[in-house]
Amino acid sequence: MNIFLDLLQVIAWICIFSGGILVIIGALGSLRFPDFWSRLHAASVTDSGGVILLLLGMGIHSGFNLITFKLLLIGVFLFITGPTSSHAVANAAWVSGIKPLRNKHKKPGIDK
Amino acid sequence: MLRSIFTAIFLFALWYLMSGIDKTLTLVLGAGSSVFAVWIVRRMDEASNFKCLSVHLRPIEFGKYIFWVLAEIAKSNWTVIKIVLSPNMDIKQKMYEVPFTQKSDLGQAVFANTITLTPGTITVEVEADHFLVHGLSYSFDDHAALAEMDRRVSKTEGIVDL
Amino acid sequence: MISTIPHFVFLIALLMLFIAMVLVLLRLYKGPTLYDRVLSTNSFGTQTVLFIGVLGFLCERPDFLDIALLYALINFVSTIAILKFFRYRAIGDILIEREAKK
Amino acid sequence: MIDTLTNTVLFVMLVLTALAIVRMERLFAVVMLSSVFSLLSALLFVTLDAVDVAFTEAAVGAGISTVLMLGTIALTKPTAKRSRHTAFVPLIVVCVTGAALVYGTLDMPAFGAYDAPAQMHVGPDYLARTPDDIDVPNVVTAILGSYRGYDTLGETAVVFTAGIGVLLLLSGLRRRREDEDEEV
Repeated sequence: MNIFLDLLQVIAWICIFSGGILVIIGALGSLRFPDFWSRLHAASVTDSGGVILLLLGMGIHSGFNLITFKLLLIGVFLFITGPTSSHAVANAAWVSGIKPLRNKHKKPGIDK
Repeated sequence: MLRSIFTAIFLFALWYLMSGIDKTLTLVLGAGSSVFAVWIVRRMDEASNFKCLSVHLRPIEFGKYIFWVLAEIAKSNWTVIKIVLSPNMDIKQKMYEVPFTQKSDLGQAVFANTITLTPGTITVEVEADHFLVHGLSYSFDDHAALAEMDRRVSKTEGIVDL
Repeated sequence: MISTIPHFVFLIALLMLFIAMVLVLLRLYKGPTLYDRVLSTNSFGTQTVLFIGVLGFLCERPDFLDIALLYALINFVSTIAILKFFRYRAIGDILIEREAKK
Repeated sequence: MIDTLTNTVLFVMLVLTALAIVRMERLFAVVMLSSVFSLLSALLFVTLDAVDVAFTEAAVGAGISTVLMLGTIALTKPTAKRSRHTAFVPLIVVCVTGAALVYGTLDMPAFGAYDAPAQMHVGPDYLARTPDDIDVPNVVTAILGSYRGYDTLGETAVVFTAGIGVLLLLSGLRRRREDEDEEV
Protein backbone atom coordinates (compact mmCIF):
# COMPACT_ATOMS: atom_id res chain seq x y z
CA MET A 1 0.00 0.00 0.00
CA ASN A 2 2.77 2.35 0.98
CA ILE A 3 4.71 1.64 -2.18
CA PHE A 4 1.56 2.27 -4.18
CA LEU A 5 1.13 5.70 -2.56
CA ASP A 6 4.79 6.52 -3.20
CA LEU A 7 4.40 5.52 -6.82
CA LEU A 8 1.36 7.79 -7.08
CA GLN A 9 3.42 10.66 -5.70
CA VAL A 10 6.15 10.02 -8.25
CA ILE A 11 3.55 10.04 -11.02
CA ALA A 12 2.26 13.36 -9.66
CA TRP A 13 5.77 14.84 -9.77
CA ILE A 14 6.30 13.63 -13.30
CA CYS A 15 2.97 15.15 -14.35
CA ILE A 16 3.78 18.51 -12.78
CA PHE A 17 7.25 18.54 -14.25
CA SER A 18 6.14 17.68 -17.77
CA GLY A 19 3.24 20.09 -17.48
CA GLY A 20 5.70 22.86 -16.69
CA ILE A 21 7.78 21.87 -19.69
CA LEU A 22 4.69 21.96 -21.92
CA VAL A 23 3.83 25.43 -20.68
CA ILE A 24 7.36 26.60 -21.50
CA ILE A 25 7.14 24.98 -24.95
CA GLY A 26 3.86 26.72 -25.60
CA ALA A 27 5.33 30.08 -24.64
CA LEU A 28 8.47 29.37 -26.68
CA GLY A 29 6.34 28.47 -29.67
CA SER A 30 4.36 31.66 -29.41
CA LEU A 31 7.67 33.51 -29.41
CA ARG A 32 9.33 31.58 -32.25
CA PHE A 33 6.54 31.06 -34.76
CA PRO A 34 6.55 33.40 -37.73
CA ASP A 35 2.98 34.69 -37.90
CA PHE A 36 -0.20 35.11 -35.93
CA TRP A 37 -1.96 31.98 -37.14
CA SER A 38 0.83 29.64 -36.15
CA ARG A 39 1.16 31.37 -32.78
CA LEU A 40 -2.46 30.50 -32.06
CA HIS A 41 -1.53 26.83 -32.19
CA ALA A 42 1.42 27.28 -29.88
CA ALA A 43 -0.83 28.93 -27.32
CA SER A 44 -3.20 25.98 -27.46
CA VAL A 45 -0.38 23.67 -26.32
CA THR A 46 -0.37 25.59 -23.03
CA ASP A 47 -4.15 25.61 -22.93
CA SER A 48 -4.59 21.88 -23.36
CA GLY A 49 -1.49 19.87 -22.48
CA GLY A 50 0.03 22.16 -19.89
CA VAL A 51 -3.22 22.72 -18.03
CA ILE A 52 -4.15 19.02 -18.03
CA LEU A 53 -0.80 17.79 -16.81
CA LEU A 54 -0.27 20.46 -14.14
CA LEU A 55 -3.79 20.13 -12.72
CA LEU A 56 -3.62 16.32 -12.89
CA GLY A 57 -0.30 16.35 -11.06
CA MET A 58 -1.60 18.67 -8.36
CA GLY A 59 -4.77 16.58 -8.03
CA ILE A 60 -2.84 13.34 -7.56
CA HIS A 61 -0.51 15.06 -5.12
CA SER A 62 -3.32 16.32 -2.90
CA GLY A 63 -5.13 12.99 -2.70
CA PHE A 64 -8.89 12.85 -3.07
CA ASN A 65 -10.69 15.66 -1.25
CA LEU A 66 -12.28 19.04 -1.81
CA ILE A 67 -9.04 20.37 -3.28
CA THR A 68 -9.16 17.79 -6.04
CA PHE A 69 -12.70 18.85 -6.79
CA LYS A 70 -11.66 22.49 -7.08
CA LEU A 71 -8.80 21.51 -9.38
CA LEU A 72 -11.25 19.53 -11.49
CA LEU A 73 -13.54 22.55 -11.63
CA ILE A 74 -10.68 24.81 -12.73
CA GLY A 75 -9.75 22.22 -15.34
CA VAL A 76 -13.30 21.97 -16.70
CA PHE A 77 -13.58 25.71 -16.77
CA LEU A 78 -10.28 26.25 -18.57
CA PHE A 79 -11.29 23.48 -20.97
CA ILE A 80 -14.46 25.31 -21.91
CA THR A 81 -13.13 28.86 -21.90
CA GLY A 82 -9.65 28.30 -23.35
CA PRO A 83 -10.81 27.08 -26.77
CA THR A 84 -13.64 29.60 -26.78
CA SER A 85 -11.31 32.53 -26.34
CA SER A 86 -8.80 31.08 -28.85
CA HIS A 87 -11.66 30.77 -31.32
CA ALA A 88 -12.77 34.31 -30.55
CA VAL A 89 -9.27 35.67 -31.22
CA ALA A 90 -8.97 33.64 -34.44
CA ASN A 91 -12.42 34.67 -35.60
CA ALA A 92 -11.84 38.36 -34.91
CA ALA A 93 -8.51 38.20 -36.76
CA TRP A 94 -10.13 36.38 -39.69
CA VAL A 95 -12.95 38.92 -39.91
CA SER A 96 -10.51 41.80 -39.80
CA GLY A 97 -8.61 40.21 -42.69
CA ILE A 98 -5.32 38.94 -41.30
CA LYS A 99 -4.36 36.11 -43.64
CA PRO A 100 -1.92 33.28 -42.94
CA LEU A 101 1.66 33.77 -44.06
CA ARG A 102 2.46 32.42 -47.50
CA ASN A 103 4.26 29.11 -47.51
CA LYS A 104 6.90 27.94 -49.91
CA HIS A 105 4.85 25.03 -51.16
CA LYS A 106 1.23 25.99 -50.96
CA LYS A 107 -0.69 29.15 -51.38
CA PRO A 108 -2.93 30.07 -48.47
CA GLY A 109 -6.63 30.19 -48.99
CA ILE A 110 -9.78 28.21 -48.53
CA ASP A 111 -9.71 24.71 -49.87
CA LYS A 112 -12.64 22.34 -50.27
CA MET B 1 -39.94 20.62 -13.80
CA LEU B 2 -37.81 17.57 -13.06
CA ARG B 3 -34.99 19.15 -14.97
CA SER B 4 -35.23 22.32 -12.86
CA ILE B 5 -35.07 20.31 -9.65
CA PHE B 6 -32.03 18.43 -10.94
CA THR B 7 -30.35 21.70 -11.85
CA ALA B 8 -31.05 23.16 -8.41
CA ILE B 9 -29.64 20.06 -6.71
CA PHE B 10 -26.60 20.16 -8.97
CA LEU B 11 -26.00 23.84 -8.21
CA PHE B 12 -26.36 23.22 -4.51
CA ALA B 13 -23.89 20.32 -4.65
CA LEU B 14 -21.46 22.56 -6.52
CA TRP B 15 -21.92 25.28 -3.92
CA TYR B 16 -21.37 22.88 -1.06
CA LEU B 17 -18.27 21.30 -2.59
CA MET B 18 -16.77 24.73 -3.20
CA SER B 19 -17.37 26.04 0.31
CA GLY B 20 -17.09 22.87 2.39
CA ILE B 21 -18.89 24.50 5.33
CA ASP B 22 -21.70 22.55 6.98
CA LYS B 23 -23.46 24.96 9.30
CA THR B 24 -27.23 25.08 9.13
CA LEU B 25 -27.55 28.76 8.32
CA THR B 26 -24.96 28.68 5.52
CA LEU B 27 -26.46 25.53 4.04
CA VAL B 28 -29.93 27.08 4.01
CA LEU B 29 -28.59 30.23 2.38
CA GLY B 30 -26.80 28.15 -0.25
CA ALA B 31 -29.88 26.09 -1.01
CA GLY B 32 -31.97 29.25 -1.22
CA SER B 33 -29.57 30.91 -3.63
CA SER B 34 -29.42 27.87 -5.93
CA VAL B 35 -33.22 27.66 -6.06
CA PHE B 36 -33.35 31.40 -6.74
CA ALA B 37 -30.84 31.07 -9.61
CA VAL B 38 -32.85 28.25 -11.20
CA TRP B 39 -36.03 30.30 -10.85
CA ILE B 40 -34.42 33.26 -12.64
CA VAL B 41 -33.16 31.05 -15.47
CA ARG B 42 -36.63 29.49 -15.85
CA ARG B 43 -38.15 32.93 -16.15
CA MET B 44 -35.55 33.86 -18.75
CA ASP B 45 -36.32 30.65 -20.65
CA GLU B 46 -39.98 31.59 -20.72
CA ALA B 47 -39.12 35.02 -22.06
CA SER B 48 -36.94 33.71 -24.91
CA ASN B 49 -37.11 30.72 -27.21
CA PHE B 50 -33.69 29.48 -26.23
CA LYS B 51 -33.84 26.80 -23.53
CA CYS B 52 -30.95 27.23 -21.11
CA LEU B 53 -31.89 24.45 -18.72
CA SER B 54 -31.92 21.63 -21.27
CA VAL B 55 -28.68 19.85 -22.06
CA HIS B 56 -28.96 17.16 -24.71
CA LEU B 57 -25.97 14.96 -24.05
CA ARG B 58 -25.72 11.28 -23.23
CA PRO B 59 -23.60 11.12 -20.07
CA ILE B 60 -21.97 7.72 -20.65
CA GLU B 61 -21.19 8.36 -24.31
CA PHE B 62 -19.85 11.77 -23.34
CA GLY B 63 -17.58 10.22 -20.70
CA LYS B 64 -16.15 7.80 -23.28
CA TYR B 65 -15.74 10.69 -25.68
CA ILE B 66 -13.73 12.70 -23.12
CA PHE B 67 -11.22 9.87 -22.74
CA TRP B 68 -10.90 9.56 -26.51
CA VAL B 69 -10.33 13.32 -26.73
CA LEU B 70 -7.61 13.18 -24.08
CA ALA B 71 -5.73 10.62 -26.17
CA GLU B 72 -6.17 12.78 -29.27
CA ILE B 73 -4.88 15.83 -27.37
CA ALA B 74 -1.79 13.89 -26.30
CA LYS B 75 -1.07 12.87 -29.90
CA SER B 76 -1.56 16.28 -31.43
CA ASN B 77 0.37 17.96 -28.62
CA TRP B 78 3.31 15.78 -29.55
CA THR B 79 3.04 16.89 -33.19
CA VAL B 80 3.01 20.57 -32.29
CA ILE B 81 5.83 20.19 -29.77
CA LYS B 82 8.01 18.58 -32.44
CA ILE B 83 7.34 21.52 -34.73
CA VAL B 84 8.11 24.08 -32.02
CA LEU B 85 11.36 22.42 -31.07
CA SER B 86 12.61 21.58 -34.56
CA PRO B 87 15.13 24.16 -35.76
CA ASN B 88 13.52 25.00 -39.11
CA MET B 89 9.86 24.76 -37.94
CA ASP B 90 8.17 22.77 -40.67
CA ILE B 91 4.86 24.62 -40.85
CA LYS B 92 2.31 23.84 -43.55
CA GLN B 93 -0.55 26.17 -42.82
CA LYS B 94 -3.86 25.73 -44.50
CA MET B 95 -7.48 26.81 -44.18
CA TYR B 96 -9.95 24.08 -44.98
CA GLU B 97 -13.60 23.33 -44.52
CA VAL B 98 -14.83 20.63 -42.17
CA PRO B 99 -18.47 19.53 -42.49
CA PHE B 100 -20.38 18.73 -39.30
CA THR B 101 -23.38 16.49 -38.73
CA GLN B 102 -24.52 17.60 -35.26
CA LYS B 103 -28.06 18.85 -35.00
CA SER B 104 -28.07 20.82 -31.76
CA ASP B 105 -26.13 23.98 -31.04
CA LEU B 106 -24.52 22.29 -28.08
CA GLY B 107 -23.22 19.41 -30.20
CA GLN B 108 -21.76 21.83 -32.70
CA ALA B 109 -20.17 23.82 -29.90
CA VAL B 110 -18.63 20.66 -28.46
CA PHE B 111 -17.23 19.69 -31.86
CA ALA B 112 -15.85 23.16 -32.57
CA ASN B 113 -14.33 23.43 -29.10
CA THR B 114 -12.71 20.02 -29.44
CA ILE B 115 -11.18 21.01 -32.75
CA THR B 116 -9.75 24.11 -31.13
CA LEU B 117 -8.63 22.28 -28.02
CA THR B 118 -6.50 19.79 -29.92
CA PRO B 119 -3.31 21.65 -30.79
CA GLY B 120 -2.69 22.04 -34.48
CA THR B 121 -6.26 22.82 -35.51
CA ILE B 122 -8.41 25.85 -34.71
CA THR B 123 -12.00 26.57 -35.65
CA VAL B 124 -12.00 30.00 -37.23
CA GLU B 125 -15.53 30.48 -38.50
CA VAL B 126 -18.86 28.69 -38.16
CA GLU B 127 -20.91 28.56 -41.35
CA ALA B 128 -24.30 26.95 -42.03
CA ASP B 129 -23.09 23.38 -42.55
CA HIS B 130 -19.33 23.44 -42.07
CA PHE B 131 -16.57 24.92 -39.96
CA LEU B 132 -13.63 26.82 -41.35
CA VAL B 133 -10.59 25.23 -39.72
CA HIS B 134 -7.01 26.44 -39.72
CA GLY B 135 -4.41 23.70 -39.55
CA LEU B 136 -0.79 24.16 -38.53
CA SER B 137 0.77 21.12 -40.19
CA TYR B 138 -1.76 20.18 -42.82
CA SER B 139 -1.80 16.73 -44.31
CA PHE B 140 -4.51 14.93 -46.21
CA ASP B 141 -5.17 12.60 -43.25
CA ASP B 142 -6.54 15.51 -41.24
CA HIS B 143 -9.88 15.30 -43.07
CA ALA B 144 -10.35 11.66 -42.04
CA ALA B 145 -9.32 12.38 -38.45
CA LEU B 146 -11.75 15.28 -38.15
CA ALA B 147 -14.54 13.20 -39.73
CA GLU B 148 -13.90 10.55 -37.08
CA MET B 149 -14.13 13.21 -34.38
CA ASP B 150 -17.36 14.49 -35.94
CA ARG B 151 -18.86 10.99 -35.87
CA ARG B 152 -17.95 10.55 -32.21
CA VAL B 153 -19.42 13.92 -31.20
CA SER B 154 -22.65 13.08 -33.02
CA LYS B 155 -22.86 9.86 -31.03
CA THR B 156 -22.83 11.78 -27.74
CA GLU B 157 -25.85 13.84 -28.76
CA GLY B 158 -29.13 12.85 -27.18
CA ILE B 159 -32.62 13.30 -28.58
CA VAL B 160 -33.03 16.82 -29.86
CA ASP B 161 -36.48 18.38 -29.64
CA LEU B 162 -36.34 21.54 -31.66
CA MET C 1 12.97 25.81 3.39
CA ILE C 2 13.05 23.21 0.65
CA SER C 3 12.98 20.14 2.80
CA THR C 4 11.06 17.59 0.78
CA ILE C 5 10.87 16.45 -2.79
CA PRO C 6 7.31 17.83 -3.36
CA HIS C 7 8.58 21.27 -2.37
CA PHE C 8 11.37 20.94 -4.87
CA VAL C 9 9.04 19.79 -7.64
CA PHE C 10 6.61 22.65 -7.05
CA LEU C 11 9.47 25.12 -6.93
CA ILE C 12 10.70 23.85 -10.30
CA ALA C 13 7.19 24.16 -11.70
CA LEU C 14 7.02 27.71 -10.35
CA LEU C 15 10.31 28.62 -12.02
CA MET C 16 9.11 27.09 -15.29
CA LEU C 17 5.95 29.15 -15.14
CA PHE C 18 8.08 32.23 -14.52
CA ILE C 19 10.13 31.49 -17.63
CA ALA C 20 6.99 30.94 -19.68
CA MET C 21 5.49 34.17 -18.38
CA VAL C 22 8.60 36.13 -19.39
CA LEU C 23 8.52 34.58 -22.88
CA VAL C 24 4.85 35.49 -23.29
CA LEU C 25 5.58 39.02 -22.05
CA LEU C 26 8.25 39.32 -24.74
CA ARG C 27 5.71 38.35 -27.38
CA LEU C 28 3.26 40.81 -25.88
CA TYR C 29 5.86 43.53 -26.16
CA LYS C 30 6.89 42.66 -29.72
CA GLY C 31 3.61 41.31 -31.10
CA PRO C 32 3.16 43.03 -34.47
CA THR C 33 -0.62 42.79 -34.70
CA LEU C 34 -3.30 43.58 -32.18
CA TYR C 35 -4.43 39.96 -32.09
CA ASP C 36 -0.97 38.73 -31.15
CA ARG C 37 -1.23 40.93 -28.10
CA VAL C 38 -4.71 39.71 -27.19
CA LEU C 39 -3.50 36.14 -27.61
CA SER C 40 -0.50 36.65 -25.36
CA THR C 41 -2.58 38.44 -22.74
CA ASN C 42 -4.88 35.44 -22.77
CA SER C 43 -1.99 32.97 -22.41
CA PHE C 44 -0.61 35.11 -19.62
CA GLY C 45 -3.93 34.83 -17.83
CA THR C 46 -3.92 31.03 -18.14
CA GLN C 47 -0.39 30.95 -16.78
CA THR C 48 -1.46 33.19 -13.91
CA VAL C 49 -4.17 30.70 -12.97
CA LEU C 50 -1.68 27.82 -13.03
CA PHE C 51 0.84 29.93 -11.13
CA ILE C 52 -1.56 30.63 -8.28
CA GLY C 53 -2.41 26.92 -8.08
CA VAL C 54 1.25 25.91 -7.90
CA LEU C 55 2.02 28.68 -5.40
CA GLY C 56 -0.83 27.48 -3.19
CA PHE C 57 0.63 23.98 -3.11
CA LEU C 58 4.14 25.32 -2.57
CA CYS C 59 3.06 27.38 0.45
CA GLU C 60 0.82 24.47 1.52
CA ARG C 61 -2.27 26.65 1.38
CA PRO C 62 -4.46 25.11 -1.30
CA ASP C 63 -7.25 27.60 -0.55
CA PHE C 64 -5.48 29.76 -3.13
CA LEU C 65 -7.35 27.61 -5.64
CA ASP C 66 -10.47 29.72 -5.09
CA ILE C 67 -8.57 32.71 -6.39
CA ALA C 68 -7.29 30.68 -9.32
CA LEU C 69 -10.86 29.77 -10.21
CA LEU C 70 -11.93 33.39 -10.03
CA TYR C 71 -9.03 34.44 -12.23
CA ALA C 72 -9.98 31.88 -14.85
CA LEU C 73 -13.46 33.42 -14.92
CA ILE C 74 -12.26 37.03 -15.08
CA ASN C 75 -9.69 36.24 -17.74
CA PHE C 76 -12.32 34.68 -19.96
CA VAL C 77 -14.74 37.53 -19.47
CA SER C 78 -12.17 40.20 -20.29
CA THR C 79 -10.87 38.40 -23.39
CA ILE C 80 -14.37 37.97 -24.76
CA ALA C 81 -15.18 41.59 -23.91
CA ILE C 82 -12.10 42.87 -25.74
CA LEU C 83 -12.80 40.81 -28.83
CA LYS C 84 -16.49 41.54 -28.92
CA PHE C 85 -15.59 45.17 -28.70
CA PHE C 86 -13.33 44.95 -31.73
CA ARG C 87 -15.60 42.78 -33.73
CA TYR C 88 -18.98 44.43 -33.36
CA ARG C 89 -18.45 48.09 -32.60
CA ALA C 90 -18.48 50.08 -35.81
CA ILE C 91 -15.87 52.36 -34.39
CA GLY C 92 -13.68 49.36 -33.60
CA ASP C 93 -13.35 48.52 -37.30
CA ILE C 94 -11.80 51.89 -37.95
CA LEU C 95 -9.27 51.16 -35.25
CA ILE C 96 -8.46 47.77 -36.75
CA GLU C 97 -7.86 49.34 -40.15
CA ARG C 98 -5.53 51.86 -38.64
CA GLU C 99 -3.64 49.16 -36.77
CA ALA C 100 -3.38 47.00 -39.87
CA LYS C 101 -1.93 49.81 -41.93
CA LYS C 102 1.09 50.11 -39.68
CA MET D 1 13.15 32.03 0.73
CA ILE D 2 10.32 31.10 -1.63
CA ASP D 3 8.48 34.28 -0.72
CA THR D 4 11.57 36.37 -1.43
CA LEU D 5 12.09 34.60 -4.74
CA THR D 6 8.52 35.00 -5.98
CA ASN D 7 8.34 38.58 -4.80
CA THR D 8 11.60 39.47 -6.51
CA VAL D 9 10.71 37.84 -9.81
CA LEU D 10 7.21 39.30 -9.82
CA PHE D 11 8.56 42.77 -9.02
CA VAL D 12 11.14 42.51 -11.81
CA MET D 13 8.40 41.52 -14.25
CA LEU D 14 6.22 44.35 -12.94
CA VAL D 15 8.98 46.92 -13.48
CA LEU D 16 9.72 45.56 -16.96
CA THR D 17 6.03 45.79 -17.86
CA ALA D 18 5.88 49.34 -16.53
CA LEU D 19 8.93 50.32 -18.61
CA ALA D 20 7.34 48.73 -21.66
CA ILE D 21 4.15 50.69 -21.02
CA VAL D 22 6.14 53.93 -20.81
CA ARG D 23 8.03 53.21 -24.01
CA MET D 24 5.07 52.03 -26.12
CA GLU D 25 3.43 54.50 -28.46
CA ARG D 26 0.57 52.34 -29.67
CA LEU D 27 -2.11 52.65 -27.07
CA PHE D 28 -3.73 49.32 -27.74
CA ALA D 29 -0.54 47.56 -26.69
CA VAL D 30 -0.45 49.82 -23.64
CA VAL D 31 -3.92 48.67 -22.64
CA MET D 32 -2.96 45.01 -23.02
CA LEU D 33 0.23 45.58 -21.03
CA SER D 34 -1.62 47.39 -18.28
CA SER D 35 -4.02 44.48 -18.02
CA VAL D 36 -1.01 42.22 -17.58
CA PHE D 37 0.41 44.74 -15.10
CA SER D 38 -2.63 44.46 -12.89
CA LEU D 39 -2.58 40.66 -13.17
CA LEU D 40 1.02 40.76 -11.93
CA SER D 41 0.21 43.10 -9.08
CA ALA D 42 -2.72 40.86 -8.17
CA LEU D 43 -0.26 37.96 -8.01
CA LEU D 44 1.90 40.06 -5.69
CA PHE D 45 -1.11 40.68 -3.45
CA VAL D 46 -1.72 36.94 -3.39
CA THR D 47 1.84 36.27 -2.26
CA LEU D 48 1.42 38.96 0.41
CA ASP D 49 -1.75 37.19 1.67
CA ALA D 50 -4.00 40.11 0.80
CA VAL D 51 -6.47 37.87 -0.95
CA ASP D 52 -9.42 40.26 -0.97
CA VAL D 53 -7.31 43.04 -2.48
CA ALA D 54 -6.10 40.56 -5.09
CA PHE D 55 -9.71 39.74 -5.97
CA THR D 56 -10.51 43.41 -6.43
CA GLU D 57 -7.36 44.11 -8.40
CA ALA D 58 -8.03 41.25 -10.81
CA ALA D 59 -11.69 42.15 -11.28
CA VAL D 60 -11.21 45.89 -11.63
CA GLY D 61 -7.69 46.17 -13.06
CA ALA D 62 -7.61 43.27 -15.48
CA GLY D 63 -11.33 43.11 -16.17
CA ILE D 64 -13.31 46.33 -16.14
CA SER D 65 -10.65 48.97 -16.62
CA THR D 66 -9.26 47.19 -19.71
CA VAL D 67 -12.65 47.37 -21.34
CA LEU D 68 -13.13 50.99 -20.27
CA MET D 69 -9.75 52.01 -21.65
CA LEU D 70 -10.48 50.24 -24.92
CA GLY D 71 -13.70 52.21 -25.11
CA THR D 72 -11.74 55.40 -24.57
CA ILE D 73 -9.28 54.48 -27.32
CA ALA D 74 -12.12 53.81 -29.71
CA LEU D 75 -13.45 57.31 -29.06
CA THR D 76 -10.06 59.02 -29.39
CA LYS D 77 -6.84 58.06 -31.17
CA PRO D 78 -4.94 54.77 -31.04
CA THR D 79 -1.47 56.34 -30.87
CA ALA D 80 0.15 58.43 -28.18
CA LYS D 81 0.82 62.09 -28.79
CA ARG D 82 4.48 62.94 -28.54
CA SER D 83 5.04 65.40 -25.73
CA ARG D 84 6.99 68.56 -26.52
CA HIS D 85 8.02 69.28 -22.97
CA THR D 86 11.18 67.88 -21.50
CA ALA D 87 10.64 65.18 -18.95
CA PHE D 88 13.18 66.65 -16.55
CA VAL D 89 10.95 68.39 -13.98
CA PRO D 90 8.43 65.52 -13.81
CA LEU D 91 11.34 63.11 -13.32
CA ILE D 92 12.58 65.11 -10.32
CA VAL D 93 9.06 65.29 -8.85
CA VAL D 94 8.59 61.54 -9.28
CA CYS D 95 12.00 60.76 -7.79
CA VAL D 96 11.41 63.00 -4.76
CA THR D 97 7.95 61.54 -4.16
CA GLY D 98 9.28 58.02 -4.51
CA ALA D 99 12.13 58.71 -2.11
CA ALA D 100 9.69 60.20 0.38
CA LEU D 101 7.45 57.13 0.13
CA VAL D 102 10.39 54.78 0.59
CA TYR D 103 11.56 56.89 3.56
CA GLY D 104 8.08 56.59 5.00
CA THR D 105 8.16 52.79 4.81
CA LEU D 106 11.40 52.66 6.83
CA ASP D 107 9.53 53.42 10.05
CA MET D 108 6.83 50.87 9.38
CA PRO D 109 6.85 47.57 11.26
CA ALA D 110 8.16 44.54 9.42
CA PHE D 111 5.78 42.49 7.24
CA GLY D 112 3.77 40.22 9.47
CA ALA D 113 5.24 41.56 12.72
CA TYR D 114 3.13 40.59 15.72
CA ASP D 115 3.70 43.90 17.54
CA ALA D 116 2.59 46.08 14.62
CA PRO D 117 0.00 48.72 15.63
CA ALA D 118 -2.57 47.11 13.35
CA GLN D 119 -2.31 43.89 15.36
CA MET D 120 -2.43 45.59 18.77
CA HIS D 121 -5.72 47.48 19.04
CA VAL D 122 -8.91 46.41 17.27
CA GLY D 123 -7.50 43.48 15.30
CA PRO D 124 -7.50 40.91 18.14
CA ASP D 125 -10.93 42.09 19.18
CA TYR D 126 -12.37 41.39 15.73
CA LEU D 127 -10.60 38.05 15.62
CA ALA D 128 -12.00 37.07 18.99
CA ARG D 129 -15.54 38.23 18.38
CA THR D 130 -16.13 37.10 14.78
CA PRO D 131 -16.86 33.41 15.52
CA ASP D 132 -19.53 34.33 18.07
CA ASP D 133 -21.01 37.36 16.34
CA ILE D 134 -21.13 36.41 12.68
CA ASP D 135 -19.82 32.86 12.43
CA VAL D 136 -18.03 32.98 9.08
CA PRO D 137 -14.55 31.51 8.60
CA ASN D 138 -13.10 34.58 6.88
CA VAL D 139 -12.68 37.50 9.26
CA VAL D 140 -12.17 40.01 6.47
CA THR D 141 -15.62 39.12 5.13
CA ALA D 142 -17.08 39.62 8.58
CA ILE D 143 -15.48 43.05 8.93
CA LEU D 144 -16.47 44.25 5.48
CA GLY D 145 -19.93 42.76 5.51
CA SER D 146 -21.03 43.41 9.07
CA TYR D 147 -18.80 45.45 11.36
CA ARG D 148 -18.29 48.03 8.64
CA GLY D 149 -21.45 47.24 6.75
CA TYR D 150 -22.55 50.84 6.26
CA ASP D 151 -19.12 51.73 4.91
CA THR D 152 -19.34 48.93 2.36
CA LEU D 153 -22.88 49.92 1.45
CA GLY D 154 -21.70 53.48 0.81
CA GLU D 155 -18.81 52.26 -1.35
CA THR D 156 -21.11 50.06 -3.37
CA ALA D 157 -23.53 52.93 -3.86
CA VAL D 158 -20.68 55.18 -5.08
CA VAL D 159 -19.41 52.57 -7.54
CA PHE D 160 -22.92 51.84 -8.78
CA THR D 161 -23.63 55.53 -9.33
CA ALA D 162 -20.36 55.94 -11.19
CA GLY D 163 -21.21 52.97 -13.42
CA ILE D 164 -24.67 54.35 -14.20
CA GLY D 165 -23.11 57.73 -14.97
CA VAL D 166 -20.60 56.26 -17.40
CA LEU D 167 -23.34 54.23 -19.11
CA LEU D 168 -25.49 57.35 -19.49
CA LEU D 169 -22.58 59.33 -20.92
CA LEU D 170 -21.70 56.60 -23.41
CA SER D 171 -25.25 56.05 -24.61
CA GLY D 172 -25.75 59.80 -25.03
CA LEU D 173 -22.57 59.96 -27.08
CA ARG D 174 -23.69 57.14 -29.35
CA ARG D 175 -27.02 58.81 -30.00
CA ARG D 176 -25.28 62.06 -30.89
CA ARG D 177 -23.01 60.22 -33.30
CA GLU D 178 -25.94 58.56 -35.01
CA ASP D 179 -27.56 61.95 -35.45
CA GLU D 180 -24.38 63.27 -37.04
CA ASP D 181 -24.29 60.32 -39.42
CA GLU D 182 -27.82 61.00 -40.52
CA GLU D 183 -27.00 64.61 -41.25
CA VAL D 184 -24.05 63.55 -43.40
